Amino acid sequence: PDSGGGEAWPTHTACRDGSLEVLYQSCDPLQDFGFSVDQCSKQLKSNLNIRFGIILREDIKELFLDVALFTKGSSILNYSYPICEEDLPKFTFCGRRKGEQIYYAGPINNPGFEVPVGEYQVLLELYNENHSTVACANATVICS
Amino acid sequence: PDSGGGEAWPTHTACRDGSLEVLYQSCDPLQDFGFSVDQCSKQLKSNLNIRFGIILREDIKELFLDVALFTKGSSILNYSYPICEEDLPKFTFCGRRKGEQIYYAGPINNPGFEVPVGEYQVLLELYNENHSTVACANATVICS
Amino acid sequence: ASCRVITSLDWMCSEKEANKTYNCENLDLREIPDTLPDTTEFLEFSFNFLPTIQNTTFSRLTNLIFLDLTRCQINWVHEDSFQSHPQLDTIVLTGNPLIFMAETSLNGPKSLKHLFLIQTGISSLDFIPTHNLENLESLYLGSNHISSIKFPESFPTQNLKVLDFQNNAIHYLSREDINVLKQATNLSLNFNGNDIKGIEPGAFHSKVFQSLNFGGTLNLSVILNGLRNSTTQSLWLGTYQELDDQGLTSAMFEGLCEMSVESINLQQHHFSGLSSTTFRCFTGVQELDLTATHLDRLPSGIEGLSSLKKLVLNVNHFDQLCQINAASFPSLTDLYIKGNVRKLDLGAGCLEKLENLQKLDLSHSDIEASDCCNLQLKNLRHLQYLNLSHNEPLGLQSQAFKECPRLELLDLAFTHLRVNAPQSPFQNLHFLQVLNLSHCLLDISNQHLLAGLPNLRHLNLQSNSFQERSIPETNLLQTVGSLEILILSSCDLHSIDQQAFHSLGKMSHVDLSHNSLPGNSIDALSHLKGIYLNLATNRISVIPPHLLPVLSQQSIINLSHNPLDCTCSNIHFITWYKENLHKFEGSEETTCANPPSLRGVKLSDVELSCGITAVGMFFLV
Amino acid sequence: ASCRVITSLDWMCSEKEANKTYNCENLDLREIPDTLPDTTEFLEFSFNFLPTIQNTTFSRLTNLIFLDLTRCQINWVHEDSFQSHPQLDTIVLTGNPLIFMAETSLNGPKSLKHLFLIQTGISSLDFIPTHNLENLESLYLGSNHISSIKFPESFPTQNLKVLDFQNNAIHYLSREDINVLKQATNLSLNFNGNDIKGIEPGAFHSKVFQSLNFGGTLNLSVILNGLRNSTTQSLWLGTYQELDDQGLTSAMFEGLCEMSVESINLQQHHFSGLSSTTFRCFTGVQELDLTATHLDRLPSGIEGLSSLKKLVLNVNHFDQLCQINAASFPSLTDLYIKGNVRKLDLGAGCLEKLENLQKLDLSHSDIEASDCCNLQLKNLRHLQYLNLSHNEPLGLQSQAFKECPRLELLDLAFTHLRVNAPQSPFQNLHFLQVLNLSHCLLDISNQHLLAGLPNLRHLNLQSNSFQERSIPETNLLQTVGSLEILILSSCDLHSIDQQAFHSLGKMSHVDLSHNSLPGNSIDALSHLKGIYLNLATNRISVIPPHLLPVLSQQSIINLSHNPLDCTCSNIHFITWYKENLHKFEGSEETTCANPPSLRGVKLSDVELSCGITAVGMFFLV
Ligand SMILES: [Cu+2]
Repeated sequence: PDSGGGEAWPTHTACRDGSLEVLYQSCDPLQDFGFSVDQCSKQLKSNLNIRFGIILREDIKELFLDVALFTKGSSILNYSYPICEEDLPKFTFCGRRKGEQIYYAGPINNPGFEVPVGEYQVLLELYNENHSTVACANATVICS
Repeated sequence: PDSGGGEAWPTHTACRDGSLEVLYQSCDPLQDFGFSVDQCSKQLKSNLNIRFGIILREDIKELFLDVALFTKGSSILNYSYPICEEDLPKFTFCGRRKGEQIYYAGPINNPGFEVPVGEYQVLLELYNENHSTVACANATVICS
Repeated sequence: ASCRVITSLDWMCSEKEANKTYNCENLDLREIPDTLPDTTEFLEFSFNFLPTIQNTTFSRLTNLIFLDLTRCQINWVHEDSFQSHPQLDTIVLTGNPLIFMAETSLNGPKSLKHLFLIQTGISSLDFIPTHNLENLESLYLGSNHISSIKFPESFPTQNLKVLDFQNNAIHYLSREDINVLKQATNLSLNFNGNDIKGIEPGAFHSKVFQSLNFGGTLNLSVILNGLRNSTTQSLWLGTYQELDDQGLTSAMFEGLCEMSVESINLQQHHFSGLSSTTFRCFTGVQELDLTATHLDRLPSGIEGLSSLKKLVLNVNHFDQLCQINAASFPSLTDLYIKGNVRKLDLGAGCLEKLENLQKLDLSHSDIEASDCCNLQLKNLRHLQYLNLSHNEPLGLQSQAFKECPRLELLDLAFTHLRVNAPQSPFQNLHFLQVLNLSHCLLDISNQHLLAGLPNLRHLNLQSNSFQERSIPETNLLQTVGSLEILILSSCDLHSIDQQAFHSLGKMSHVDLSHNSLPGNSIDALSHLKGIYLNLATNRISVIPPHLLPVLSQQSIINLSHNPLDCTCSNIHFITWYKENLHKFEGSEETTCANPPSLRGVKLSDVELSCGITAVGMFFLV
Repeated sequence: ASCRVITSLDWMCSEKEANKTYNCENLDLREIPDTLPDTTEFLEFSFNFLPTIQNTTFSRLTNLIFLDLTRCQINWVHEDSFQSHPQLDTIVLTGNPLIFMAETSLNGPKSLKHLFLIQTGISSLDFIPTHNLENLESLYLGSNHISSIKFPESFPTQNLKVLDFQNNAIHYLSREDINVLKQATNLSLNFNGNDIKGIEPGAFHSKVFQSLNFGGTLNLSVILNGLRNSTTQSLWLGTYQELDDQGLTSAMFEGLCEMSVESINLQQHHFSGLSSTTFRCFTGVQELDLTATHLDRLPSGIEGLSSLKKLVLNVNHFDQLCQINAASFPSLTDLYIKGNVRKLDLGAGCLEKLENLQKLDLSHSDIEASDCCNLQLKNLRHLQYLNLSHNEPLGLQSQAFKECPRLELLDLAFTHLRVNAPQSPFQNLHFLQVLNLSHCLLDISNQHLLAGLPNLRHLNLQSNSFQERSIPETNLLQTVGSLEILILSSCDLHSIDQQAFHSLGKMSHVDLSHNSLPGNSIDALSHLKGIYLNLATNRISVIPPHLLPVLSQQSIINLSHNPLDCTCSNIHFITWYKENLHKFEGSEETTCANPPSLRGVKLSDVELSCGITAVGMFFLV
């Protein structure tokens, strides 16, 4: 899709291992993005490293992540995390401008936890201070 | 012209001053290039600074410049100058590869000379060790 | 073969202000659409396709002031591209893979002020044509390949105010580099994300700046030694989560002893061996930001901070407020301890030495207290601003803020409050103007809750619930006749007594949105005039004709997302609405719910024709 | 709206080798054309448009070995893009604005060897997916934004031979950075154009390399100190014209004393205070390149170069050959003084201490001498290669090269020669195999010119002219019966005596192009067999039938650009030509000049029909 024709973006693999598989698809009509996680296991390690590449369609002086976790259509968890704030730009990419291409490779400071067996849907949204979408993804987590 | 449609490239101004004006037009069917000279006067200074921007369509392990100077259709001067040679890569851009965009801003180590009044046509060709064209320009020098 | 698309098919630029401001982003346009008026002044044209910019590209739009060409795949900006744009003030070229800009490519504008060349592949400053930049005030060059900030001699720097080099490859600053900027006064210079490894001694000697940003530099001693004998209003030296951090030592700050700096930010660094002498060279500093510097205490008897005015200690690891050893900065007026990572115990009198404190932010810090807040806030006689929002439950004493008699703003949002005494915990805050009690789970039925607040202007009670889902005639608002702004959104209200607001005569802004109020609740506002009234998302279906005058006398009204009735039983209101459209906010979402045939139709588009007996109805879109 | 062009209209890929090698450059293609065979192995697909690469993009071409996708505007390389390409060996992605490469994007090839990621916007090495790179031998990362060469732990470096980081933003090399590469043996590491400002002490300790390139670094002491205790075959430390150069001092080379280096290049630097101790630390060096280092002399008694084998002094400013003080490098076997900027006076016996000299290049150095060359080349008993081409006029004595009895190659091209004696100046060069006398303006009529050259195999006489524009029966070639290759192009020849080459029985390559020879000149070659014969650009119109056997017995013939006659008078030749097309080179340019109706038609396309009386002729294209 060149600029939001009807076509959907391809489904990507964020990581795949023996027990865990994470797939995602961009739900931003304007663009796809790239994402991967350095390891994938039921016993999710803390401080994972990720790779993330995208074109910014908005300034990100402030940037927030909303995560909504579902299983079989019912919501389990909603979570909002500030990534860049005016008084605490956590990462080097905070403050980049609309039109810039950014690539982040590094730790995300997550806590470690065990993923219970099951299939989950995750809706991820990155948006800025004006609530404009920076990225949007439908992810599927399959843990066996 | 996206890839050599019939259209010609626009005519550009390399420099323009009281007494001297240099115009050029790319004669490479595949692409235009950007060029300017920091000053323009009848009494041409030595060691001019130029700016030059282009996409390389060929590797330039070796790079040569051919200059042919005409006035009223008759040839006055032909001149060939090695810019990059295997055993003497003069500039930092020597050795760049096909597909790279290069931008050079700096001195060209020319001798100073006086440009006699008149209108001149100059054919410039940059080519590599295989005689593949890297850039080609028809220039007009008007000295009043 | 080139690829042309007939643009008129694609064109859907949106108008922001008629004849002036247009947004054509993301439309895959290959030229300026004919439908754009000649008079356009502000044009957002990002994410289209314009490989070559030349003098014909925008020639029709001679009034352009602001032009955003972000990521239009521009390779070339040819001669005189803006020759017919004398008013042009801002050009944004961010994200374009520029190959060449002609010497005269920026000629034309009389006073070009702002130029954005972020991520355009620039490797040296002489890429930027120097003609016609005499009036340039800001130059954004972030995310390029620039390794030297040496401007060409011909570059006019005298009016520069903002010079942004963030995220380039600048590793060394020479004396000559900085000297070129000496004509610029009040310059803000941004080297964030460059990891500068060397500064020539004396490079910044007697230079004055508005702000300097060296964020993300790994070795701060290089910076602070390099800045000796310079002056700057603000100095940003923070780092970032994903970078390795060496740890700040006292020695690194040596250079500061010979600098004049008003405000310093060290966010996200670690301190190695923080001691009472670490800040020895900070004597002139007025503001210090230590956000997220992994502190669990500040040593006692710190030298160098005795004249500090503002201290930011957000997102640190204190257990107890006394661990900041407040006595080291007795001149403090502003203290921020927001988002403390551990549960923060307020202790007793930990801030009592801060006699001049005016602003205190303790929000989001997991604070819990059963008997608040006089012991905790002891001696803060000059405190004007107190933020305790987003904490754990607090029990408030009567006159809980007696120690802070000059409070003007008190924010308790999202902190669950228990009021331990029958009297008002806010009693006698004579200067209090703003009180935020949203999401406090308060017992609103206590009529004395707000007693003794003679100057309260702004009261936020969002998401507190009233007994019986109603505001009775006698209620806690009667004591605050000075109120101008009242927020009662999401309070689960089903009704309001007609007399509920009778003592509130000064109101200018009433927010009753997100409740379940019916149309006749409007009656409670009949004594008010010229207010902003938000009734969005309620249960209003019919507004009886006798209440129309109440609405008529207000200035702006929001009725969006109500289940409005579009039958003849509501004809008076609908007719009046359409005559008074200018009064309404959110009219796009002000739609019919009934009859089913009109569900979702904008009220402004409904055409009713009602006789004494309803004879029919229809609508026009 | 996306923009699609039907590619079949555009498609004009050119075939280089049937079913195997195709070039589809610059065609604005948006996919692999259907016309490309499934068996394609080498595909040049540069300068097209493929924003997204995914597993379907190339899936049909399962035999791919080499894939060049330079500047195809690729943003994405998705999962498993090359899964059906087990043979793929080389992927070129130069000049694509990559946003992301999926973790498995390079999976598929069994042994991916060469990966080009030049100018793809990469800012850190973890952009490159590490899967399936176990066999990677070369990784080209030039012109990116890389500031640290730290590879991710999972990156397989063991087979790397070439790691090219030129023109990035690398300013510091840490011990850890270099350690990651310790598995790679024989590595060539290129940091050209990075201006490295620091190397952690010990970073290169006991590391071994094939070559190291730090070209364009301003401060060489940083490099040479950083390289202590390392070993490298070649070390390239040159600089470039447009860079400011600090000037090399003896102190800068300290680090070399503790390194093992075979070959060093310092091109285009300046020396500050060049003295006899400057090269003190060069004792182990075998090859030293000082091209264009602005030298006008080398000090006498230089220490450290006594075992130097090869010295390059091209493009310097010597006035006189003795100024190089050759005695300092007595072991020299190769000496290059090419393109000297000033007029170089050869002096007398300046090189007499170089007893082992085998190769001497003095070309393009404005050398002039009236009485050459025994005094000048005194004592060069082992010289095998001598290049004096492109100089000013030389007067040659008889036995002019007696001092160099072992010469095997003598190049005098473009140097005007005056032969002062009646005897041959080349007399008694028993080992001479190659003699280049092109453009020498020689007096070719001297029959003894080439006497005493029993082993001459290759003689180039291009652009010398013969008296009366003809090679007579008795001529200078009679004394060189050992000749195998003879170049007589552009000698303005109008005829050749039938017996002119009779003493040349060993010839395998005769170039007579660019003369004015008629068809019957071929007679002079009747005693030769199986040769390569170039007769391009002569005046051959008709080849008489009795000479066809002479052509028949040769292996390759070039008759292009001759004014060939395509009337019935030449029918025998034309018929024979078409039967023997495989023998001919340049058949595209082998065309008719006559009759006018056939001018420019390829000879191979002509169809003649001639009776005893010509009845007509026609051709088919
Ligand atoms: Cu020189």
